[in-house]
Amino acid sequence: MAIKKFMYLNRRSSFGTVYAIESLEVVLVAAAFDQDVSLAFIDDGVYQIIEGQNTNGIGMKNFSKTFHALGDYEINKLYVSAESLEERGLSADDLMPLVYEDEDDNWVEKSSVKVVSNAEISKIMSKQDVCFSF
Amino acid sequence: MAIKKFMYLNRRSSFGTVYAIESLEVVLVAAAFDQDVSLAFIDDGVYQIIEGQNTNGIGMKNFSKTFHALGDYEINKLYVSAESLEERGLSADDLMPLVYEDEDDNWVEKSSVKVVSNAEISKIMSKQDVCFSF
Amino acid sequence: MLHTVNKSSFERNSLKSCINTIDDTSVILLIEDGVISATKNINSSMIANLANQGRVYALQGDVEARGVSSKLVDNIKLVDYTGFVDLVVEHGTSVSWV
Amino acid sequence: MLHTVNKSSFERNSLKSCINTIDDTSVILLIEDGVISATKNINSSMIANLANQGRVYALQGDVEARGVSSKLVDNIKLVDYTGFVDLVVEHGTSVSWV
Amino acid sequence: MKISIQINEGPYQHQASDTAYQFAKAAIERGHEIFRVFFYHDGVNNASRFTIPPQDDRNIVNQWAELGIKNANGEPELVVCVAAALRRGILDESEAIKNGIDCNNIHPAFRISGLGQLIEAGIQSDRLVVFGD
Amino acid sequence: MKISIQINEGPYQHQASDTAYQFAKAAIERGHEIFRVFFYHDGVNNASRFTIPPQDDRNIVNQWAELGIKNANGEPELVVCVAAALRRGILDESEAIKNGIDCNNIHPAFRISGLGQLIEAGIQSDRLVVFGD
Repeated sequence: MAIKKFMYLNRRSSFGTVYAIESLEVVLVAAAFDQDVSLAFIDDGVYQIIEGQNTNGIGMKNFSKTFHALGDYEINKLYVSAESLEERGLSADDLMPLVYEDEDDNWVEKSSVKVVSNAEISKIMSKQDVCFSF
Repeated sequence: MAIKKFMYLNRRSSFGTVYAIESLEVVLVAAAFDQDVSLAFIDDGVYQIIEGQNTNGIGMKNFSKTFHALGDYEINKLYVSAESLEERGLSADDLMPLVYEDEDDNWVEKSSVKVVSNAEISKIMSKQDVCFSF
Repeated sequence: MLHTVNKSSFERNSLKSCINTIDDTSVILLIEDGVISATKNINSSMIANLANQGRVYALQGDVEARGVSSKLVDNIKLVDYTGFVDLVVEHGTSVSWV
Repeated sequence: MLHTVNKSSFERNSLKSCINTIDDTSVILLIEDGVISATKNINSSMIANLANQGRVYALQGDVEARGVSSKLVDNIKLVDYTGFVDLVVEHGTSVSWV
Repeated sequence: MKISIQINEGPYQHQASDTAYQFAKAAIERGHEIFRVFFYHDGVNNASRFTIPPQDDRNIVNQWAELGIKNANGEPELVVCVAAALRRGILDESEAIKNGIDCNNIHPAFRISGLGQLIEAGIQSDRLVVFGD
Repeated sequence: MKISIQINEGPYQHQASDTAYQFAKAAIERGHEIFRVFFYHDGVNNASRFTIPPQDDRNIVNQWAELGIKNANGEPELVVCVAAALRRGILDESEAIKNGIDCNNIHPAFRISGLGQLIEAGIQSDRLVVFGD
């Protein structure tokens, strides 16, 4: 079966709505299907992977740690909008250090997070076969 | 029982979500309770009472006519944000001619719709006992 | 690509984000409350240029439901649900800016 | 009055509408995704002045959940759910900008 | 003080019900009375006894039920709007029978009633707070 | 063409399910195949056989059912995500029994399955269109 390119478009933060966690659940299932998977974080979606989330005060599950598992499933293309970060007073340093081990490069640990311009996200999006939005 | 002042705050248009129709259902029920009722239409809520809605193409119920019934229930304070209309390229002429018969003035037919500034809505809001948002 | 936007540009940022991200060959279809963005209003400049290029569609049933048929920005193309299907077929991958 | 806003100023227009409409004695409580508007960002000027007047509160649990505790606009007052209840009791009629 | 609550969204999809629950719990602990919680729009879905969340997640329906919000007659004051409930498939025994459905799905800590209960909550309470999308 | 649809919102609260239904109907009339409709998030609530809308309103659940979207084996291709469904109280007979609940509420034109069905729809279809809030 031909490999298709799947993009997951994340535009909302994590706890105000269920979309973020249920999107992540799809991504984890998608890993089993050996397709080409990219995640895009734009708008308030960038808050999904901000470092230091703590849900003790709201009685909800803190699933942010699950993003660390993506690298083990070879999901390592997480594109974050530079403009979205900047508008929100955030920088790449505010994001969780999500990594993967590159099997083509002696299992060197590399960052899965790529901060890119909206123009670059546009180019990446143009190459997708399927775009899931939540 | 003391009469309370109830405001219904309508900020969304009619068919994209259920809030508008289910808000109107509350208002009609409220009429039976002899309280002081005001409706505020701001933001996209102004589209709820725009003239000429036609839902034939989307398979949903056109409940806009129900607004005409409000006058019969002595619900005749419909405040519409002038700023919200203007931003949307709309004027008072685009709204449905919603009227009531004034029992204190020889049953003269008067308009229920008052286009007012946000500052005036603010003053009216400040006097409310209860504000329902949908 | 086909990009659908289903919310008003007054209520949400989805149209703005869509426009910031699409490439030069993409088209936009405004549906549901998204058709409010097809009307002449203070946000119209967001789509006027794309509309002039013939790249903005709006779902006719939603336009009529909201009573704004006579208030549209120039060169918006109206489609029915069959036209929506045809756009999906013609333009490859669909992206929903929900 | 107490005005609650539960959405980010980036995603929706509810904070803007709230600020356009409230009177001089009202206070604002940011909850849920509304706390994103309590952070230093390009929209901060919307609330900076009200915050300096001591009229902007944010729900601490929501701030911590979103990892933005260290990024707040000056003079935002943090409250827990008990503080939320106290604000409702003290400030009379509540308006939710949902 | 007497406080009532209106909830416009269902469980899990939006934080509204979670926030309202934390608010109600804090109000009770603070010595206030929750006169009524009125579930409207998709809020009616908070009353389904069929919900089975993952084991490591909160059970929103049970959380509400455990608050035990009742009136002096012992009737639940977690009130679900009947019209909104029927539209969305939340039924008590009487509505199920009336509509020829073999089963109900309302949690016994909730009761179905009319929109008048929301207006009444506004009249009877010192405060009414709305939680929505 | 093979087209699949993902629906993220429940009936009535948002227009998403209405629009998706009109789209699916038009696609079928146009000679395309709806490979699968996947109901996710609150979208699972579209599958409740308990919904009773007012008589003058559309019945969204029945509209979907009447489209009769099935695969070559005659199984429904209106597929409801199991995890999202359990969280929100949409149960088929097997899930009801497994969780000790006396009754199910899924409409027989729908079936419950895993998230893999959504990925598979993306792989097998020429197009996938998402409808949400």
